[in-house]
Amino acid sequence: MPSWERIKEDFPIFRNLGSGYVYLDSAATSQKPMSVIKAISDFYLYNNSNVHRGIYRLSEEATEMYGRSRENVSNFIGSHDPGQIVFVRNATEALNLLSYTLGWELVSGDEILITIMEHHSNIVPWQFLQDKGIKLVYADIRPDGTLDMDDLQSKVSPRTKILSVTHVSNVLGTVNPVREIGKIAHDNGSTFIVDGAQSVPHMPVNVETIDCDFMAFSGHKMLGPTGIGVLYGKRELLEKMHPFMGGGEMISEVYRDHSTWADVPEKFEAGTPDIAGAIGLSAAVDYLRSIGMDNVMKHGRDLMKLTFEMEAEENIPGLLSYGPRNTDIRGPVYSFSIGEIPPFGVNQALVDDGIGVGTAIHPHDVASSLDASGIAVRSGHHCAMPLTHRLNTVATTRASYYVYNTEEDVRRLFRSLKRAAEVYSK
Amino acid sequence: MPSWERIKEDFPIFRNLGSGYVYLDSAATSQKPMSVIKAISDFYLYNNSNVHRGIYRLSEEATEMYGRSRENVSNFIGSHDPGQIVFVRNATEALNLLSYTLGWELVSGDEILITIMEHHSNIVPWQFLQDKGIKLVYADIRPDGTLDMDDLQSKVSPRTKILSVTHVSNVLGTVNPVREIGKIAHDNGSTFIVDGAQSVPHMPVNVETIDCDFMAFSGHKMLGPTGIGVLYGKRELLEKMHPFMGGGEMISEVYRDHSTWADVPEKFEAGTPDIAGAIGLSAAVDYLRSIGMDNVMKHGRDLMKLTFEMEAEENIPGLLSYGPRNTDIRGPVYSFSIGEIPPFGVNQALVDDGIGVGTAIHPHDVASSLDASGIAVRSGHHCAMPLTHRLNTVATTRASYYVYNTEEDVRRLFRSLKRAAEVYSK
Amino acid sequence: MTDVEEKTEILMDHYRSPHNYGKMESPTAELLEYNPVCGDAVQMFVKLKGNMVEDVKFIGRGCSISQGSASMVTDMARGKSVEEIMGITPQHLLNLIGLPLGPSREKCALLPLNTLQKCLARLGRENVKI
Amino acid sequence: MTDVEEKTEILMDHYRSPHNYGKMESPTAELLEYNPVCGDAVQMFVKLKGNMVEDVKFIGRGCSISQGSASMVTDMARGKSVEEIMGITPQHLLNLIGLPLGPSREKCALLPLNTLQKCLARLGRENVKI
Ligand SMILES: Cc1ncc(COP(=O)(O)O)c(C=O)c1O
Ligand SMILES: Cc1ncc(COP(=O)(O)O)c(C=O)c1O
Repeated sequence: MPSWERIKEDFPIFRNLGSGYVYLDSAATSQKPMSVIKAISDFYLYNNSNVHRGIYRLSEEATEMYGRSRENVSNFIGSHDPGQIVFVRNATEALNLLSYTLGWELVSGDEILITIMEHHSNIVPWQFLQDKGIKLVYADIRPDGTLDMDDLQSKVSPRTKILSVTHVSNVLGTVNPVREIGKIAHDNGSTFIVDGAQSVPHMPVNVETIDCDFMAFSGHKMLGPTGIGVLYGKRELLEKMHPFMGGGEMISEVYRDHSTWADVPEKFEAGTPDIAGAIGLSAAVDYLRSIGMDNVMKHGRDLMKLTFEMEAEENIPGLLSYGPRNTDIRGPVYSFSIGEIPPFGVNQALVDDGIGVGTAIHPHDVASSLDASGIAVRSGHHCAMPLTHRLNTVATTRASYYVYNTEEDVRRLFRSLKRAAEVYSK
Repeated sequence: MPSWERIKEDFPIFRNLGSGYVYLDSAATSQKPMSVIKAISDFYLYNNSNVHRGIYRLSEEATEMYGRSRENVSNFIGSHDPGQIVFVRNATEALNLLSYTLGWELVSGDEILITIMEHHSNIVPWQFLQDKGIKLVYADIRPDGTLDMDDLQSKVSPRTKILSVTHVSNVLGTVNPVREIGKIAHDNGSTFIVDGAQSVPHMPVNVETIDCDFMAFSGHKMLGPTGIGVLYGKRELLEKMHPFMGGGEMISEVYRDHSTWADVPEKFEAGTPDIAGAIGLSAAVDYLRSIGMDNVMKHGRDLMKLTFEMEAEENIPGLLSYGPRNTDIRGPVYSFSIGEIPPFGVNQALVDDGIGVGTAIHPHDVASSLDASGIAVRSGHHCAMPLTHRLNTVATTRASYYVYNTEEDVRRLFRSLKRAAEVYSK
Repeated sequence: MTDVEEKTEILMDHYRSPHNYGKMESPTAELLEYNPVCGDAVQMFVKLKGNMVEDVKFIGRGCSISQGSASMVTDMARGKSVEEIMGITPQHLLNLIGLPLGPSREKCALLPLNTLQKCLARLGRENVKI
Repeated sequence: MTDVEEKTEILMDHYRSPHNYGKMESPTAELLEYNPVCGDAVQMFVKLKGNMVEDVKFIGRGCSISQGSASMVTDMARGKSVEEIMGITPQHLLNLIGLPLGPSREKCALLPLNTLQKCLARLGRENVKI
């Protein structure tokens, strides 16, 4: 097992922010190890030029580095063919690419099945298709925060053309049984999409074992730079699809009235790509591999176990946390409320029984209070409003862990939470 | 006037590649000054976190830096409102965003008027709309490589819904009279789009003086990082438009069956943006401003003047260069052929009158030969196949200049060209 | 005690024991505004006498900033003319609160002032005799 | 002379004075392939005797790499069996050329071999007696 204290030293931001700084918002974006920051700088210092078609040495080097980054990412997620890796900006773009390109083939009455625990990025792109008469169907969760597989199964129908689910929920931490869901999808002839934004950074992921048709994830959540993300897609599907954006690099030939496309994956990469971003992501993959994804996963689970222990020990009044307690099916994400804060809607009336809702402390206050102690957590709907409402609340506070977090971070979270609960209680 | 030798020292890649390295491919992508490389690293070293909604200090700082970058870019192009600046990956994405969102409103029979000198990124996205019965119309060029304004005017009709032109051609160097074209467009009630990918880096550009409705450009061609580009759009137009991609950040509220959008420009920025990229672009803007865009433009013109002088002086057999000779309407781009190499097509037969076409030297050979002398130029169709064919050739060689190029670079280009012409002549 | 600590104490006092809290019988105007994203909600009740705010009350739910600010805004509004209230700038309220609020939390702080001003503006528009 | 310079000289000799250049009367098979992106074009003519390449010629246009390679490929093909030619790997040809070609120019170098192999493969498919 690696030394996690040692690993934290690879992330220079902690030296710069002061060693006491506790960053618990990695589900939003991760910090970057020096090797990633250096890979980006080095590209600009030594190799910068545009990729494709340049026939001078510098451009050929850049093209090769870009291609090697693609291979590296491909290997990392168990794809046997780098042609299946499309570089995009982020998971969101990957899912929009699918909504546009797969959407072209859908007709009124077709259904897209997702789950109530999806991130907005796996909801809104599909809502765009509603104008065409396509129906968006939501599979529900069970009270323990796991996906209700019976409900999902019952909502699969011959009209279900696409089944798109998150691998790990960014609010509940639930790890969904994607192999099983994929089987349901494929038995039904549906295209199976996995949102891997919260899984690829935190656990070993193999797209061929999962047998998903597509997977989306973001570099910036896995120690890589902002601006780069990945769409994995099975080659034969990518080859059949219409391109998403048109322009340079993605064409083979352009005539006045028609064009022909480059081979995959270039067909989906219009314009100058984020070359430095891809190289930075590849450095992040190297770094994660050097720790070992099994170790990364185990560390996350260990911190979650400690979290549950601290939760029991500190016994903060009104604290309610979400998601499965079994750390075997749990990503390193801990969302909670202190007191209940149900949603407030247009037809509701306010009551004059005192400020706030009972003894609740608003997540914004929790986050501000923790921030004052040098602990960064996120509060709000975490880009999952339908789920937040399903949990009968309007916002939660979320602490999320990664390789640079330590047991001491978890303990400090709970000590500060306890103090906040005292300050804000009335 | 700044010292251009001094300025070259701000670009560390030249120290690393050896001071003799002559980079003449800035029209494809520019090199980066140290201040830009450092701005990106510093973000990851000191400020990295996600933007929007985070209520801890680090996230608020990042949000502020991201917002200031937007303001800085807005000021740089003379937009009075940072809400008119949408961050995208590159000019290509900006144009695709327009083709999708404006395309929704178009119907069969509508026409889009572009020019024959467009980059593929301002052609292919519009070709996508042909399936809907929308017609793509091309304005021609005159023999001197300037836009044929009579032809353009004659192709404007009540069906012309969009007029989209490049500000500066990336092959001919032609600076198009965009104010005049904008007036033609607006008099006709057409939406006016300018592809500023080759103008914003090289000359003072003011979107309000030009009075374009939209402008697209890329950060990586203006000393900024890869992965970041800009769509400028008039606020009232952006507000009316349907969003392009859906997901996090671009929404106000998400319910199961519908969503509401965030205000512009966030409405068009789905998912985690390239935060470091935007900050790097802002540093590039600062750097360009410190030189002064008038000086940048003058330097480009001076190098073009020297280019024409050297061309006359060296008198290379068969050398044919394209684009206007008047440097007042010329960007720092020099495309040429040595001998004629007409396109070869599916219905043509080869003749057995010897290899090559007459005494022509293929642009690939020119580029390889220059590369061997440490001079990086590009050869091919430069992502402008319709123009290349219009020039009755299949490929050209292109040298393009920027702030780090010197008069000595131009001289070395011609000395090496002369040698190449001798080696390859038969 | 630093200035920020002092200002925090003041706001927290308003949050824990809000001034002017409760419904009002037959107000001249009332308005409920809320932010669906964080659930903050404020309902303002105003009683005018001529052009002057004779009484103002609120009820609400939400975070300490939105509710503490509501209490401070009602204190500030009482006895002022409609024009005076319409002239209160967001910055004035933020200065009064005196805490370094980030952009997200400024929205919370300004909800009560926005609600009160909207409520009064509507009165004007609806041509209610004021 | 370095190895690269020597290899460059060899290729340039092939380019300037190509071997086996010209059309062929009544070939067993012929094929024209081209790359629309750079305009390189190669037309191969093969005369078979049984299973052996008795004669091979080409005409073409394009860069020194594509045309020099065509000359070298025809030299190499003469006297070989169809199977032997189908077994020539791209790497083998690249090694023969012996220059550090980048990915873009490898395409130029491989066009002639691809054309010849496609031409022979088509013969097989069309069930021409060979
Ligand atoms: C005129 C013009 N438009 C658009 C583009 C596309 O730029 P990018 O590849 O950065 O999207 C380019 C750059 O190649 C260009 O020169
Ligand atoms: C499950 C999930 N999907 C998608 C996304 C979107 O990621 P990005 O903003 O990088 O596109 C996120 C991150 O917020 C996420 O947690």
